[in-house]
Amino acid sequence: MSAQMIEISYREAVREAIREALNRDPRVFLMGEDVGRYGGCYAVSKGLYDEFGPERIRDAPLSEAGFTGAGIGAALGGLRPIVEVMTVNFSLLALDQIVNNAATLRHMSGGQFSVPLVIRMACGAGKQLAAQHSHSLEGWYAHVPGIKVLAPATLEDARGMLWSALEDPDPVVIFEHVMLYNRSGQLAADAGAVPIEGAAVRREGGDVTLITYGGSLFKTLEAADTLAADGIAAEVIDLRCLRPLDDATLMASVARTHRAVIIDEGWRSGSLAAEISARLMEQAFWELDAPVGRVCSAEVPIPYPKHLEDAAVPQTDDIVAAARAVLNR
Amino acid sequence: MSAQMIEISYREAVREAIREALNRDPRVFLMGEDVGRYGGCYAVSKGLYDEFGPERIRDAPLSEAGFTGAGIGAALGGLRPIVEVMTVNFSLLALDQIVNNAATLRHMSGGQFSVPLVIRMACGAGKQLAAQHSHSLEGWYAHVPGIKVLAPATLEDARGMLWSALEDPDPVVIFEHVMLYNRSGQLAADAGAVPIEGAAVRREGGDVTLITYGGSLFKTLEAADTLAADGIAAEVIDLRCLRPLDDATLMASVARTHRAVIIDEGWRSGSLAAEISARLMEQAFWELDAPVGRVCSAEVPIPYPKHLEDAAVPQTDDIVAAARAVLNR
Amino acid sequence: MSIRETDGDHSHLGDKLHLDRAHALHLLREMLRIRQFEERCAELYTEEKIRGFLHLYTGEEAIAVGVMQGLTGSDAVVATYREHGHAIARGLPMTRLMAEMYGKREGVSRGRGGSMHVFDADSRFYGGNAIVGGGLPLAVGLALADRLLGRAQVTACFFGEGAAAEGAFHESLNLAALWQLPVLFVCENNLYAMGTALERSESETAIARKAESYRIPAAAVDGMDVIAIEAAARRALAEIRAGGGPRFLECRTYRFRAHSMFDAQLYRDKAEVEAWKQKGPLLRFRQWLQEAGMLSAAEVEHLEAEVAEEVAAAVAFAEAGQWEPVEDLARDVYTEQPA
Amino acid sequence: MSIRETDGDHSHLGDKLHLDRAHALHLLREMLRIRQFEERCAELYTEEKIRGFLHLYTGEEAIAVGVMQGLTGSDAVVATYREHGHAIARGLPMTRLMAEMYGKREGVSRGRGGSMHVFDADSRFYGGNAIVGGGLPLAVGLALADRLLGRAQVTACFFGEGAAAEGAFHESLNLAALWQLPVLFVCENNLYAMGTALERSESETAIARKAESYRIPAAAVDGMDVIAIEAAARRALAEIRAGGGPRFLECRTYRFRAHSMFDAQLYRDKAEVEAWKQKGPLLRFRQWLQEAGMLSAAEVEHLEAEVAEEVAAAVAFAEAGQWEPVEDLARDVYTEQPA
Ligand SMILES: Cc1ncc(C[n+]2csc(CCOP(=O)(O)OP(=O)(O)O)c2C)c(N)n1
Ligand SMILES: Cc1ncc(C[n+]2csc(CCOP(=O)(O)OP(=O)(O)O)c2C)c(N)n1
Ligand SMILES: [Mg+2]
Ligand SMILES: [Mg+2]
Repeated sequence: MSAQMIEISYREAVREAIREALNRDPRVFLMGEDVGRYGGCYAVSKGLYDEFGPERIRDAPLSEAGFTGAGIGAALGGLRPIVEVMTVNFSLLALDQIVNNAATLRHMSGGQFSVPLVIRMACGAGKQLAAQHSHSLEGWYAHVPGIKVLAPATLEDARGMLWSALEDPDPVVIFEHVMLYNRSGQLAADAGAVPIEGAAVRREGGDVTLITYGGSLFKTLEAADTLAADGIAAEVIDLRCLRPLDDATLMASVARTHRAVIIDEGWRSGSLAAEISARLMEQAFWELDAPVGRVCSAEVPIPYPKHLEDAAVPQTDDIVAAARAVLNR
Repeated sequence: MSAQMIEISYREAVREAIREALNRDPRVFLMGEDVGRYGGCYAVSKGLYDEFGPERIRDAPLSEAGFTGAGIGAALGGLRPIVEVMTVNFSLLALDQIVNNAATLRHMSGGQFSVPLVIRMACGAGKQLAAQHSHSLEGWYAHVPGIKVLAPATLEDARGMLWSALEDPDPVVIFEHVMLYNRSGQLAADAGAVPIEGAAVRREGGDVTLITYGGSLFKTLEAADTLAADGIAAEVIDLRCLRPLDDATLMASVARTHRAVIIDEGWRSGSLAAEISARLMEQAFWELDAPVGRVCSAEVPIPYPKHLEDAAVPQTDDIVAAARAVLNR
Repeated sequence: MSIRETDGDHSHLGDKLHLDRAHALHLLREMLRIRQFEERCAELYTEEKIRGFLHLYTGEEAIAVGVMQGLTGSDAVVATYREHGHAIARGLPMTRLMAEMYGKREGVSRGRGGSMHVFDADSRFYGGNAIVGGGLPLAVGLALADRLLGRAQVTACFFGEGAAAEGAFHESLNLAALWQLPVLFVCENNLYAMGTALERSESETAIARKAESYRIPAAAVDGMDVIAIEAAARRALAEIRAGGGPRFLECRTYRFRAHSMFDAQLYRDKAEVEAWKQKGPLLRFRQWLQEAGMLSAAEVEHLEAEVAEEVAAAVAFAEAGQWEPVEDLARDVYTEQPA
Repeated sequence: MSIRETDGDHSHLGDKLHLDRAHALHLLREMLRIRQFEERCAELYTEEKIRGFLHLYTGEEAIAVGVMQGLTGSDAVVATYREHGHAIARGLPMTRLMAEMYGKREGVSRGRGGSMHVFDADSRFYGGNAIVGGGLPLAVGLALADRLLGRAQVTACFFGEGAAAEGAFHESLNLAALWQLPVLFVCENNLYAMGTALERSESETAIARKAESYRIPAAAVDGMDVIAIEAAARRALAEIRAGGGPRFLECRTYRFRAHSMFDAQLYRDKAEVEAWKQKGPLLRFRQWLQEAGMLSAAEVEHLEAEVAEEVAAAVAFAEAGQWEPVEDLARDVYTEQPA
């Protein structure tokens, strides 16, 4: 393993992952609105069109159901499509195809057909895009048997999850939080595929377990810093994979800390955080010294002005406060 | 209050509710696929077309996004539409309209516009309709701020919730479980509107709280009977309204029983049951003598054969077993 | 870009299609196999051997049979919940198809799909889709795969006229045309979507005309005339294989039975149904063959008996089948991967 | 059912429209108000006073202004995320519109919507929709309400040519035509959907032709020519009001600026943009008025100064506005009901 490191952004890490996949497997192609000539609405695929041409970097018309379904069909037909749905907000238009076709085909056909498809989408709030453009619906996707759901938060995962997802014979949905694209840092120059299962302990600590994923990871790590300054050692778990969930890592941590807070940008009621809380209830009840807390988004359509958007979605302060609350200090 | 009772089916109760609404308010109309000449795919609206004509019992082409969106527009325009989406399975095609328009318009417009729309849909498994026709996605809808979500299980609620929903200035989604339509029983001849908030204690008991709604209510009541035969007194709570949830009734019950099981036909991970479990965690943790249990659907696309369908969705035996498990007997 | 209307007189088509007797009998037999299979299914439904939704193709057999003649084994097929006819015409074994209707493990989809979800990898039969319009995007993708993989295959996509109102229809036709993909769209216009008559679901009732606004060449054909359909399909398929992009075929037909088994048919007149039955694809073709001296009454009887035997064997096969063990419920939700 | 193409020469339209000087100046002023408002918005975006997505209408002003002339106060309007022009032409106060851009409580949507979600109940301005195609079904429903309530109102629905590929477009046009609803569909065909050129998104690039397959009479008009648009809109609106059902207007236009503020415009040539700018709606109309002797250079200057003052006042109003208190975050998620 070479130790040579490069400075890279999350956006570039995703792009490198796509480039690698295109180079490694001729069956791979990228399809979505404005992925080609425009370079992707978040500039993820910038440059790839010139490098790989219009057949493999395929601009699709505004027709989310149509091209997502076409991605499913193409996967059935032997290709390895990467479908980019510009943002999760528009994926509602494609949800029927994902739930009723991609997720069911293998089981429903008695194992005859699999759908080796990867769907990427941007998600989350933070860019003042208001009610129709700020959804966090990862939890909905994580509800659906037949698909796997990933939420790369780190550069390693942004760089490494895609290839593993493409190698997976089943449909995989990857969420890229919009506030992560510009984050940059050091990554091994030869960074490659990473496993797409299992949560990761991003910071160890014995007092409280903070469970999160995606766009909230760095806020949570910041909160852990703040807590540390007050002598509270928070363990931070990055779920990475939202379906299936890695119960073992969660329970092992809670067995040590006996307290937990889940941080999730979804609306509180019916959030993914609820599922994790329920699992802690079921599998770690006797370990718990306090009820598990949740820091989620306020149950409102996300408003445009910064102060209201900030108030609506989980912030570092909210996480710190919630951790203190479960610790009673 | 007259005590005269009539024998009526759930289907007829819904039909009477629609008829009453059409008679009471000229702004009310019913719109959906095959609601008119066909009489509704579950025969709910049978006869109404002849009574009210094609303008008020409006057959829509196969275009779920189109006619649901049109329902939202019609509500904005001053009508009181009842949109029937044949089943929740097809509602995925209309979900963008519901989430991004119906649920957001009031907040996003700063309170200028409200959407007094009622959307009815059949839901659930049990009729051997297989993977694409057996969804229980009530939990997804209950996640969305801006809408209210109802699940009438009893004849009273089937008869009485619609009018209250129509009187509500905000969008209301009503789920009618397909296995309920043929149930019949006694209902007051003058039964009318009922409140659309608050859970109902359908059976009292001090040993364990069984929390459920919709299609699972009668299985749960049966389970309570079985448990009673063994000397276990189960309290059965019918949520009735899935958004907002009635925390007070739940917590009051658990404060008495100290044990709870949630029964929900949704897939387990990310189910509405998870949300309720999380709320019990948050609000009743210190009351609990055992972890809250969940009886949900297996995480599979629902298969066609009866034995597999039965195995996939919650059955009375599963509920009994889960209740025993939380009671340790 | 024009809509061709066939005139119903196809006496001249015989030689164009090399309509020799063997082929004619093949067509008749295929339609008869579908008809008898389904009539038996209706009985089995009453006996509660088959449950769930059962949508019969009775009256529309000429379409699946006619179109399938032009497909090769490596072409792909996408159909709807009314797909028994397509499955049979595509060559799926009637035994395993019947086992699927029962929900038995020996069924083509392991019994999990039932009537609405017939799948068969061997013959590239991709279902069996119970969401109206839901199969069209899949067909576009299958064709895209064939094109990008350099395979000269075609995807035939069947759907009802009701599906034409769905957004998925619009998006799929545009994609197929824009990318010039080898898809044959076959609209089975039986004039009703459940209880909704075409003129109450479409402002433009000539479905084939809709293809125009995507620049997809379209033809409207008598959906009761197996020869006309075969001819139109072969022509369209040849154009597609020659690289001409997608084609659209509207087949005007009628279902003789209820939409599904729960349908009182209040929305249409008995007389209308009767009138259409007189134009039935089996009836007419058999008469035509008999008049042309290609078929004797005795031969018809013989054929019917043979098919009845096949159907009986299918029922016996299904009856003898096993239920999938409950332990296998979650099998194949995901692909089992080597540990 | 035909598509009318205007020929661009509208010298004869003057009297048809009673194009007196006052009206001409009104049109010019309205376009100028939009132009200057938005140019100021672009600056404010750079200053980070306006955030989020900002989609400017620059170059397309003639459409909103032209169409709005034919609407009465009780008609309804549905627009997209590129709707500042429509809001201004519809008569929303520029002050409150600018406050909305800032996200201030004094904004038309209480500041919650920002650029993409402008609403105004008084003028029946129903947004401001950021889901492409998402507004079309709403327009159908609004028109349905008007029809069922016996109100002789029309709903004007604006959308880009990119929306024509979405299923919602298809479903909405069919519903409107099937039910003969009073909707004026106005397609602002600016040749690009973000970076996707029309010929890469539609197999049939003549958008107006698509209306044919729903039997909706359509016209294609020069979207840079405010007079032509007004004339075409008035004609269509008159037909709608006469009970003729929906009409479709394709306005061929161009956006002079980036799709939003994050767009390097790699997908189109600078020369192309420049060529279109020469056909700009303001430029041409001003020239035409000047040539026709209806407008002097001094008057132009005066007009521009007046509008600049209005824009400055709007900015001052927005600057002076308040932030909605955080405590009100959840207000109006649901209607507050009397307890
Ligand atoms: C998206 C969706 N909406 C509604 C239904 C219910 N449904 C099943 S078949 C059908 C009618 C379809 O008619 P058509 O497309 O003409 O096919 P046909 O049944 O006549 O063959 C309807 C409304 C469905 N399965 N999917
Ligand atoms: C359903 C949906 N998909 C994608 C987007 C992202 N998006 C916003 S505007 C736009 C282009 C729309 O083009 P067009 O309809 O031509 O309108 P224009 O912007 O040119 O006015 C896209 C792809 C969206 N807002 N909604
Ligand atoms: Mg039909
Ligand atoms: Mg455009």
